Amino acid sequence: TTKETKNDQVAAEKHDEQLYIEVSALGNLDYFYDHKMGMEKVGEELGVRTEYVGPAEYDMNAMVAAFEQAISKKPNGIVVVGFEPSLNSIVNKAIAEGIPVVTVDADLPESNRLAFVGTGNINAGITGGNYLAEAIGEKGKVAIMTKPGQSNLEERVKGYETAFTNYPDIEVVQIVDTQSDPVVAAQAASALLQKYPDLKGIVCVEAAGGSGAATAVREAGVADQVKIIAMDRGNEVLEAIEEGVITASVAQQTALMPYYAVQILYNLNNSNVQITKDNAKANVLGIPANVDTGVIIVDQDNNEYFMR
Amino acid sequence: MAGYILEVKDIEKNFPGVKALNKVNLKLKKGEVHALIGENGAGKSTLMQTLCGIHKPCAGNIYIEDEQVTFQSAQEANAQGISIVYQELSLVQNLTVAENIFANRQPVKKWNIIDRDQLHEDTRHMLQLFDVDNIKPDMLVKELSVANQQIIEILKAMSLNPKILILDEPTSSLTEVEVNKLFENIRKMKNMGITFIYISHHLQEIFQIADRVTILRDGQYVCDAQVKDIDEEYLVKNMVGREIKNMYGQRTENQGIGETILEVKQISRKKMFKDISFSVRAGEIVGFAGLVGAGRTEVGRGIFGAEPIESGEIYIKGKKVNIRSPKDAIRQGIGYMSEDRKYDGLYLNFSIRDNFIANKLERFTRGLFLKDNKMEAYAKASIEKFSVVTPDHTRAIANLSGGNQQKVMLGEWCDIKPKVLIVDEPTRGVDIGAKTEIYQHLRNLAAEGVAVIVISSDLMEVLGISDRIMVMKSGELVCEMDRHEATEENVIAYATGIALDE
Amino acid sequence: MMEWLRRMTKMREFMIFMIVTTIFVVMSFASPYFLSTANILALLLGLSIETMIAVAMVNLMVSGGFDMSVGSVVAFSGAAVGLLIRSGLPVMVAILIGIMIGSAIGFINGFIVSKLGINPFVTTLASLSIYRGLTLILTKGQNVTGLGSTFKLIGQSKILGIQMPIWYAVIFVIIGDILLRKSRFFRQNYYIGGNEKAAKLSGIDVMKMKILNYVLTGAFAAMAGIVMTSRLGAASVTAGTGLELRVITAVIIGGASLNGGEGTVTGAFLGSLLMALIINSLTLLGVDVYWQTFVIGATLLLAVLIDQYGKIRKERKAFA
Amino acid sequence: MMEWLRRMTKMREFMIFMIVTTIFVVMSFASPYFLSTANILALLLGLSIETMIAVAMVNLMVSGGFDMSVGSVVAFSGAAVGLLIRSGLPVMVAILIGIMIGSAIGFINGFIVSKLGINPFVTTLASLSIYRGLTLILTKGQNVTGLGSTFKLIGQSKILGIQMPIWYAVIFVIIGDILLRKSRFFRQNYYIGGNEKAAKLSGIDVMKMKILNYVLTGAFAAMAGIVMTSRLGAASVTAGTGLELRVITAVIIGGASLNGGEGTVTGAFLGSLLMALIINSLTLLGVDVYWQTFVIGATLLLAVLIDQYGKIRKERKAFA
Ligand SMILES: Nc1ncnc2c1ncn2[C@@H]1O[C@H](COP(=O)(O)OP(=O)(O)OP(=O)(O)O)[C@@H](O)[C@H]1O
Ligand SMILES: Nc1ncnc2c1ncn2[C@@H]1O[C@H](COP(=O)(O)OP(=O)(O)OP(=O)(O)O)[C@@H](O)[C@H]1O
Ligand SMILES: [Mg+2]
Ligand SMILES: [Mg+2]
Repeated sequence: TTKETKNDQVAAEKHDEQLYIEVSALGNLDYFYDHKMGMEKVGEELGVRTEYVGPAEYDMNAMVAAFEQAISKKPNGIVVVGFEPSLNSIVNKAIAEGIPVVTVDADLPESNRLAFVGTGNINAGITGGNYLAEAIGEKGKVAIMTKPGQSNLEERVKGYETAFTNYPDIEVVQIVDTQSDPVVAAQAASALLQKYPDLKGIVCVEAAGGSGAATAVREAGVADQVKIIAMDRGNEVLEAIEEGVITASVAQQTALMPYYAVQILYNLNNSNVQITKDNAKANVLGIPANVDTGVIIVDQDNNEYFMR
Repeated sequence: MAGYILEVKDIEKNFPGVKALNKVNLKLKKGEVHALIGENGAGKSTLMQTLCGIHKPCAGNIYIEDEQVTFQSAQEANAQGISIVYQELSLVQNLTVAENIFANRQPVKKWNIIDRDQLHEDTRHMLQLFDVDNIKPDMLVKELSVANQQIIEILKAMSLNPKILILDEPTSSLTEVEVNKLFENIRKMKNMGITFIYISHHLQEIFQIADRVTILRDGQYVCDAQVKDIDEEYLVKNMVGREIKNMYGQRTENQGIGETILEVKQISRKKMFKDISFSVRAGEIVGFAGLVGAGRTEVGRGIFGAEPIESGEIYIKGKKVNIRSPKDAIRQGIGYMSEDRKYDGLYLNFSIRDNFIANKLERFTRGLFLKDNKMEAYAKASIEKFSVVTPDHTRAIANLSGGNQQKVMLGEWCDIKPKVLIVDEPTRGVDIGAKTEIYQHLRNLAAEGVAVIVISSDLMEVLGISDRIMVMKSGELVCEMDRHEATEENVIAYATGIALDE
Repeated sequence: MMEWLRRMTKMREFMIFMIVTTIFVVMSFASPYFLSTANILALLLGLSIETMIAVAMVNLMVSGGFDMSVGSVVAFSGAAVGLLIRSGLPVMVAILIGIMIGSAIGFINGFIVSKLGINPFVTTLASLSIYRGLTLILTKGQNVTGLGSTFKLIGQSKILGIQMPIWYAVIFVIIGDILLRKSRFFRQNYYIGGNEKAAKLSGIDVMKMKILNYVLTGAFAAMAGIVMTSRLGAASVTAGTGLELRVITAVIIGGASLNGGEGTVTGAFLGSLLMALIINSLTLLGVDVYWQTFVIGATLLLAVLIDQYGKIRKERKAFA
Repeated sequence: MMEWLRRMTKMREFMIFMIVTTIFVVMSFASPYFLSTANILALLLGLSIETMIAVAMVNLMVSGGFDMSVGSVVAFSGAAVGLLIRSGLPVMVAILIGIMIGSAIGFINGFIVSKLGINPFVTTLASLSIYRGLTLILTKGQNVTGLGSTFKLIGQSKILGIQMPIWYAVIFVIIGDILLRKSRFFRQNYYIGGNEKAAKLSGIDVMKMKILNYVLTGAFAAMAGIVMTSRLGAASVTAGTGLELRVITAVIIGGASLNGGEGTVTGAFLGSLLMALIINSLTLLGVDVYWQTFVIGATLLLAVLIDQYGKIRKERKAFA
């Protein structure tokens, strides 16, 4: 079959001619620093070329354009952040052209991608939710700060809500919009603090929310009463944790995602674990289908190790 | 050479494809009113703008009191005591009268904070020079009529306390009343030792106010003379290069006046005009006279649908028509040429061609599309027909001289094949030669059976061209006269209301 | 022939065309992937959605109008069509309704701007928010998937190996260019943009034209939204965010101005192409994302500077 | 007194003021928390950064200018000052350098727009990209923290129980309003925006003023960025994204126009206040997030519609 010949061909290639590309979006965000780092690291270790491409903003059309261009380079594998089902077609196109694709961070289960590496946003939300529940004694009013419409954030919100269903005394009173801007977030959080004097917790599912909520809480002088759970490991979040304004942050081991995704793609191309007598004929790929990279809670205990 | 306050020697100025000034000389004696005349595009405005530091001359020198000067900006010229009333209004529409007159020279208190009271006081003081009590210092300029704007422009230049004041066609939209006020002021200032350069296409004004005159033709100096030694014929001959007799033309003998084309019944618009009724017949030229602000323009625009009419009816060839927009009016065969070419008459950034065809695109359309060669041929023919001075039809209209812009606008409207044509101040800024041609165009239209309405502040023009004359005052039609009964005196009497008091 | 060449070089589009060509040549040496059919097609495909909108936008801007809401209309119409298809409506009917929605939004914008006289910037910025909001409300923040294969044909099928959106864009550009430059009807927009008051006196129905221009912009944005949804196979709630600025920039680079009265469809297309080319090149050259944002801005500036320099030099020559 | 009242109601700002007041009254009934000192202060605090920029922006827009890059300048100056402080520079020196950077960016924008004659929209949109990119490059995409407590005093300390950014904004608005309305120097901008040619003829150094306006806008954006960084306690690389559109909208609502020649600082402040008020109200009323985007747009539109209606009615009266 074509796959077999391709594998042989690739195996014959020198390592340093192999190319693995990660396609993403939102490249401007602090968060994707880890993605880039993971790609670089795995490239170094395996001795292959890696690239990280994609638009700076959340723009699926541009991301698909970047994907198309990645395909035109005929790489040995593509790692993609599966932000939205609107990426399904392009992933399938790459697969159809014989380029293996692994999703990271957010999955595209309906596509033909070979594997997914990540924690999943719902999981991150659940972990954060459980932590907050414990921190506030499993009861009280809680608000959520997000930017509506972005699917990864929608999932995290869902995760939090799912977690809170296990705590009947916790009430999600309101979901507010940060517009991804810390000043707007601070303004919204201030209003929340006015409206709910007995608010126990604020959870933020994107980076601007943490900074904004922390500012509002600090300015209102209610840091000991309102617990904030932030997202990710931005420096300002870590500093606020140290200061005691933010209680904890849900960090993913993000760098591991592209790292293991490329490992999978590399193994697919270069190694041949004999799961069957003939993997290709048996339609067995010989790679893991799902890798969970896990989440970590950053709080005052371990905060110092995360600073960059 | 001594004794001249300003002397211009062999000035040259080129624009792309145009030699606007070619070795021009001009000598000004202190305290005189020096008229500068010439055909449209002769280079008068260009010469004045080189004197004011707006254009840099390509060659030649300027001397003020025997000292050579070069100006880098208008401000430097101002500092040397030269100020100018521009031919094209240069006011800031969104600012008040006071702030326009004292643009960037507002009186200030501590910290450079504008002293509003003082500013308004100074402005009232200036406004008194023209006795215009309907203009208040805090009115916005955009609320004023064109004529009043022109007065503001003049006051602005006067307020600079210049040594030399240049007036580039200051009276192009003023009526006699304001012109006389202007002359009074000029004489007063002249007695204070101020020198004037006065540009106008109204040649009789030269004899009223000027001491000496310099004539330009095609960017070249022709001659200069003491006004008292010459007559109008001399001016015209040197300006145009030929004699002009009977400028307003003559109704062709056998041309009869036909059926009634336009009939207006009792049209009114609040605060603008009231109960206006009149009719115009085929082949007839009807003139509208009146003082500034009498509402003639508003009536014209009302009939054309450019502004709403609140009551009354309009009939074309006996059929009642409902005109809600200029589009309807044009479809009914009515044309209206604006009095303000810069504001709503022309597309200044567009080419001459695109301006000529603006109101008759259908004519150059085959199927859906415009035909380039047809448009070009038409533009070339129109330039010829209306003797527009320009290298070619692709020039932006903004680069034409004022009078030539006016000719393009008139050409645009004369050629829509109208039943009724309303022209508002048709010869504003047009030289005497071109005026003759314009009157001939209007007469030709009439001869073809068009009903022509001429709105004009130039009384001689109204008297000269009209078969019948309407006089308006404060929004009302006060009198209708036949060509033979109308004289300067009785039209003014009706326009000012003196006739009614009797 | 010489005459034709002389006239060509005088056109505003010429400089942009030269800049685009230069980038093409440089890039074909700099990157082996650049000139591959796959890359060129990917480039054109990525650019097609914006180009479709740019065609309508340049017409609107020629008349002195301005529309910030196109990005939201893209998302809203895409989502609406997606939901309609999912609700069981035939694909063609859903698409027609989608285009009608876009037109209706355009009509409302146009009505508010020209009849009520509200500033177009504020009006369409309000629309931007309103229709983005409606998209969120309608979809409950979830992307709309499961649109079936018939619908996907619109954006994913190919003719002569070229994907449909490219064909649409090409057709839009060619027809749009001819209509805007040559047709009497659309020529009226230049007059309106040149001097609205004079245009009214010239017998142009200014109000009607202005509203129509907004309607067209809305309709084209809707079509672009539908094509994009079909191409991606799902309606994204965040689709078209920031699109308006990119389209307006492209149109201005192509020779239009915010004051109206100038601009051509070819120019708008070249402007879009230039912007897409810059991004494509940066990706191919493997420029770091952080640098990308910087380089995009710098190249944009450089392009308009070169363009301006060309214009000034030409004027100088004319004077000499 | 009557005269004063008559003049008041004729002012463009009056309608916006009435609308803002109406929202205040309605909200004080609708939500018991609204009129609390804490909420009002929080509202003002949230609005202070934008207001600081709006003061400079209205001055720029009066002169017919336009600046899309302020959001990026906010981020860039904040990050630069943060890095400088971390590198051990004294806080005051770092702040001064930050403001100088903002001024320099403004100078470059102004130079390109007025000396080289490039469209301000494209120029400042390029700047937006360039300085956002530089921010990312400089910080390697990481927010800058560890700024120390001295620096934080600028944005976090209080006088009379009111946090500093509010004081800054109040001072900016009052001084800005007086200068723009009353001082001969800034008054020049109305002439430039109203009729650039006429302004030049009146002896105004148009070029110099235009560049200065951009410099001021850059400098004010930098100050806003520094205050914001101090208030948040960290320089955020994404700070100020989309800020330019909010500021420009506020300024236009307050009576300025894209064509120049009109606008006041008070108007710009009221415009900012209106926008902030809308967001605050929506949160207090507990409007669903998905609805918020929609309601913001709808309220914005409603506000300008009411405003326009007021203007038309006044004109009618004037004619009667
Ligand atoms: N900025 C310009 N660019 C190109 N040509 C110009 C420019 N200004 C004037 N011209 C040309 O220079 C010539 C002289 O124009 P000018 O305005 O000085 O005439 P004028 O004597 O004032 O005429 P008018 O009586 O009509 O006002 C005209 O042919 C005109 O087309
Ligand atoms: N745009 C405007 N805003 C306010 N008032 C105006 C406006 N245009 C004209 N007017 C006023 O309406 C009245 C009638 O003006 P109109 O222009 O019809 O008079 P006219 O007889 O044509 O005189 P002229 O055109 O020479 O000023 C005048 O008092 C004028 O000041
Ligand atoms: Mg002249
Ligand atoms: Mg008139």
